Amino acid sequence: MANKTAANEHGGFPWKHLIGFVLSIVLTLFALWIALETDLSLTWILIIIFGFAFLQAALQLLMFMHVTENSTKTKLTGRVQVGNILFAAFIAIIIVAGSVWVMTAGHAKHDKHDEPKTENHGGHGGEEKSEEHGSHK
Amino acid sequence: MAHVETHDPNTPLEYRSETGRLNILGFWIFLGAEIALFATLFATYMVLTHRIADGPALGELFEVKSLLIQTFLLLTSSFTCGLAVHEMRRHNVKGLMLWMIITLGLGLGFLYFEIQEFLHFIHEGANIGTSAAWSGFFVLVGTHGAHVTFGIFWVTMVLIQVAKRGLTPATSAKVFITSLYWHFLDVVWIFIFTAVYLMGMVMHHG
Amino acid sequence: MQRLKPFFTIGLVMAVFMLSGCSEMVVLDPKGPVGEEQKDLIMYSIWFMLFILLVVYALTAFIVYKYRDRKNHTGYDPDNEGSHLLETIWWIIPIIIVVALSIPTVKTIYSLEGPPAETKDQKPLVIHATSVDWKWVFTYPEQDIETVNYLHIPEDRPVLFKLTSADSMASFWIPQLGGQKYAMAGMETELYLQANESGTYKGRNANFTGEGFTDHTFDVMAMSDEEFEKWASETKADAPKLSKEQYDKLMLPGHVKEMTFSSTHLKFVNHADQADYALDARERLGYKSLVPHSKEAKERREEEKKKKQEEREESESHGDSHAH
Amino acid sequence: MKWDEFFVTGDPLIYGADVSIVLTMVGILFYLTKYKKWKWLWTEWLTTVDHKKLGIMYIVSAVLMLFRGGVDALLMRTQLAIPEAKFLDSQHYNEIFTTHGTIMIIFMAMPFLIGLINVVVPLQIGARDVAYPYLNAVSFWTFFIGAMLFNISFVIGGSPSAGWTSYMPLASNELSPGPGQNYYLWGLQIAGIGTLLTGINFLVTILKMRAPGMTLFRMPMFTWSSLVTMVIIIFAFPILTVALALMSFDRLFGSHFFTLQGEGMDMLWANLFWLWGHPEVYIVILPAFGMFSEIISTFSKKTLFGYKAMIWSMLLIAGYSFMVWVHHFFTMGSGAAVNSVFSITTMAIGIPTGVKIFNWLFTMYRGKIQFTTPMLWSLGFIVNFVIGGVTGVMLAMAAADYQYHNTYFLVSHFHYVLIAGTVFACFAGLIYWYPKMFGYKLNERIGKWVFWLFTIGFNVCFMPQYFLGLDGMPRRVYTYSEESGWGPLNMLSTVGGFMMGIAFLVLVYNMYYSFRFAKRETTGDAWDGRTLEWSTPSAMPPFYNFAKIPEVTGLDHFWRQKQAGKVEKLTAKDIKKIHMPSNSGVPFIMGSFFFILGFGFVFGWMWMAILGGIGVIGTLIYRSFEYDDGYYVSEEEVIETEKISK
Repeated sequence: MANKTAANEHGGFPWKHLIGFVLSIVLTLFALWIALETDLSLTWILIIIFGFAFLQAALQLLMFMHVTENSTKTKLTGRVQVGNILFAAFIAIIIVAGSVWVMTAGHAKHDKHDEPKTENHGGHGGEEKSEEHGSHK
Repeated sequence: MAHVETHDPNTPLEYRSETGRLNILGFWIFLGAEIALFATLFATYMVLTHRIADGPALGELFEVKSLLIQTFLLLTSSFTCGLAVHEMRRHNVKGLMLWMIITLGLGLGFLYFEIQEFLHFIHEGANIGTSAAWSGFFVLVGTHGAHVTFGIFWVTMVLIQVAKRGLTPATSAKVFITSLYWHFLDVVWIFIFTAVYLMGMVMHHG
Repeated sequence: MQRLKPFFTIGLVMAVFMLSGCSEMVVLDPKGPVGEEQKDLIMYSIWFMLFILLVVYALTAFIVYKYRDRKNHTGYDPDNEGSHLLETIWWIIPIIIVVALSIPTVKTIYSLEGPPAETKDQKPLVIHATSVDWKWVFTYPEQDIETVNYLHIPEDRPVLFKLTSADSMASFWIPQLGGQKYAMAGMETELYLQANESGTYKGRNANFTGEGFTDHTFDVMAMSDEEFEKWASETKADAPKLSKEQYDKLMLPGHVKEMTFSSTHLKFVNHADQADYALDARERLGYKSLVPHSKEAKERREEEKKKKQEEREESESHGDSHAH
Repeated sequence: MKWDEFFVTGDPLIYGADVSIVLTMVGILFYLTKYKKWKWLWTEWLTTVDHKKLGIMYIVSAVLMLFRGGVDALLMRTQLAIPEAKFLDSQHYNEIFTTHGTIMIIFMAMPFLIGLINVVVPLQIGARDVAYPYLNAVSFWTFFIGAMLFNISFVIGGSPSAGWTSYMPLASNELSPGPGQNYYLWGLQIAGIGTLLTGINFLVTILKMRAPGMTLFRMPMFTWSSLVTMVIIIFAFPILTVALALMSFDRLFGSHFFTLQGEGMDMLWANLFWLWGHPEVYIVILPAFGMFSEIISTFSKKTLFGYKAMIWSMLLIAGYSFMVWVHHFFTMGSGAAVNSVFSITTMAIGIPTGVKIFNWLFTMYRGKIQFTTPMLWSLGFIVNFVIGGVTGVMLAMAAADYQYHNTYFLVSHFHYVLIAGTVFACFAGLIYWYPKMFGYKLNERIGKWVFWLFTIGFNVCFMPQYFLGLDGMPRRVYTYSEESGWGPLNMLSTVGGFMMGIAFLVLVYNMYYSFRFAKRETTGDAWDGRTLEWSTPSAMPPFYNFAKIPEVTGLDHFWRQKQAGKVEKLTAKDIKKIHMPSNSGVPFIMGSFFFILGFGFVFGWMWMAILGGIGVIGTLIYRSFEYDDGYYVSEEEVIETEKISK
């Protein structure tokens, strides 16, 4: 099992690279088409384009970077490399999704930036009584 | 520090020295840290993306043409970089050099168009100090661009070493590590492509 | 064991301290339903925690005493390396405790988001509390009045505080009425509090905001509904209007005395919409922020100190100025 | 920039510090010159890549920082001892608590632990060095330079005063102008690079450099805890790097991430800071757990109870550590759903931690407990840390936290965790491995005095603070009024603080005393230990650690060998030549360039920053072109060192 992927790379035509390359171009264009040319709902567009992004990232890792490649007799190294990337992806999702959730949830109804800026709290009382009062003192 | 040399002819050169093996594994771990780094930048960008103050909206200024040019340049450079390593594993120094130089060229091209785009945005009144959203954009995309710049210098340094010393376990490990770095930049770009540009345009038009 | 004795003695002394001190500590002496609810949760958790401490300490004392290295030592078993039964037990017990603590916690969290249950059907009094370095501006939009550094609230009626800040992140806290919440520029957070007893309570900013943080405090006076209405209408009639110039001056970092106005700042600005208002105001007034160790900054600090001293002397000679 | 803004003036305390710094420098220079120690300093220490020496340098720096941070603490306690005290003014107090917090976490706790990890882990796994010895030196020098950059702030330019959490917009240009906050940003940034590199270095070391036979589940618990810590470092520190960089951009280049203008979001700083900050807490506590596991097992003469449960609980804690950060700002108004989720995840961390406590207790069960000083510290840890743990659960209950937040209740809680956990572990580990580092034990009798003085002082200092918190005393106030009624408990707390200060001095005296009078160890096994670091024949391992790499057959291999009476004797035919990495002065030089870079940024002198940056890149390029494969230690030299007769 050791060095298997590495050994296969030695001769011949780089099929893996070519397939990876073609797929990545197809995925890119397809994501662009989904995003700009279709009438899907925003949620679906986001799900699909991010799905493609993760797929493409996986392609790069497997086809170009040989993430599973073992260098020693034990399989530990390959596992460490894959585990490391998976854990990193997990942390990345926590950081991004967590931050967005925490920074918007609950705040959403209070965050003035997301509201139209026409009036401020006119409903509560008589502060719209005009500016003149301000200049009295 | 154990110093075990492996002489199995099936083992690629870069894995033959203990130092090479350790460095490659260490670099993979470093890429894990880089993922956390970019994730933080993405989180920042995503949180701030609507906070445009008096400046233009992000999606308003994005252009498909410039985006596609940059994306294809970088995607292709990742492919050619893979071919370079493929050639290295066939002990073809010339092929390695050729494909790597093409990679560098594509990388420079990417940088050229990215800088053009930045200048365009600045011309349109969007710079790092325009609003929180643009700060997030410039620092996220700029950090990626800085990585590409660093990568170009780094690959050049390593190629000089290959030219001077030929392919040895030491130099080939360096080439392999720079290739990992280069592919990784492409991975990051995929997410910038999706989360910044596509999302920005969808949000703006849709 | 002998060696550990002083240790346990100290623990005991501390525990006595704690039990005797309970009734006097402000957080455990709430004057309204919100603080009451939090106190109940705190006491519930304290009993749990004391029980855990007791178990761990008893077990520690027993094991350390029994298996100390001595002559005639018995029961030594160097290869005793685990027990599935025991380990399962102490995985499960903490889980049960966490569940037992989570349920009331989550319930209280949700309940604190709204007005207290007992006065749910009353219309809450809305007060905007705005923090500016280092003072509090309170706005009563319905009464159309504004106070600085003190609050009047009716008792037995929920008060909805809308919190925001003109500059640094502050935390609005009246310990005897309930827990705190942050007040942040460009943002509006909401906090329900209620007083069930009339009296004067201490309120303050609990989140560090720089040099004047320590004195970033205010007084809360809870009174009957009639008294409150009377105060509000008198204030509306007698107090001066708040001008923009005067409000801008409030934006300068520093302390001010208590103030009262018969109009509100909401007609110039709501800091929840306009986070940079205070900075602009400072610029308009030519205020410069100084490097803390520069000569100018030291001079400014000296002046502040002198001013504060003078004010203190003045208030001492005029008696207490709590005559609102 | 005017001179009165460059040199901090006008305060007798600062003048005193100026004088003592100059005198110390002159004294050191004089000593080095007079005794011709310059070459020794350069070849033995400044250029070393030996993990043991780097570890010792980490620990020495950490003890110095403990002194600095401790003085800060005592200044604060003095000011707070009585109501309305005039000892420090507000600005000065703010600077002191900011530097106290930052130094204790970043420049004391972490380097102390990393120092011990440096010394011990390669020995515990039977390795001759770490995976990247050169990088290890870079790590040390970037940490050291970061620490020095941060520390000079109080005499040049003024210290940061926005708290160690540096919440925006308080820490922005408008509200905290001047170099102070920049020192915070760049000191941490530069030291952070070193920490990240350490993380990668030791992760690879532990995964790839273990002696044959030492599978993952045969690793000593301290090594395991280091492994888990490194994983947390690798994923947490980049977050800090970014957060600091963004704030630097806000301050230097006018971006609007966390500012009041441009719709920046101050909450986001808190969010990013704690996304790093919470894992950071576990970075400084997990190695402590590992040390206590080793020490309790050694002095109970018993295998660790529930070895696998210990490991799984650590892995669980590592995973959880990234999922609880919001409990640092429950009061930010993120809504009931967010607060509930993070309340529960936070409390859930208590589960694996509780499991560990019981496992330690049952390691002593049926043991033969010896009350050595390291063991006393470990017992003290269990008793005191539990208090910090249960109050932590109380703080995790968001609805109640609204009342504890920003008060002395919180202050007391995290000191119970960080002192009873981390600091106790640092002392325990230092004493335990002292003979490995210096060849003799610290005096046990004085050591016990230190323990009792410190532990009692610690409780006297911090227990009252729980009650102060419940009585509404907020943290970070520089004084309080007479009528608040906080006077007596504060006075008590101050007394406790000074007891801890005295205990520290006695500890330092103990180092001196033991250096002069302690009996030198003749074997490598000072405490009848269980793990490989005790198996070296000489008290202090030679620079190559093991003449022959041991082969491991199980957990506590060395202990089992001793029990079976089968400790292998080294013979001349076991000896082969040993490959070792060469020393290098480049890391030190790189560190110096980092200093120039950081100093330039602190004062906004771009030419200087660019100069430093070019220097750093120059050293990187130099290193890239340098093909140094190290050197071989000849068999003769090894035989000579090991004193084996042929």
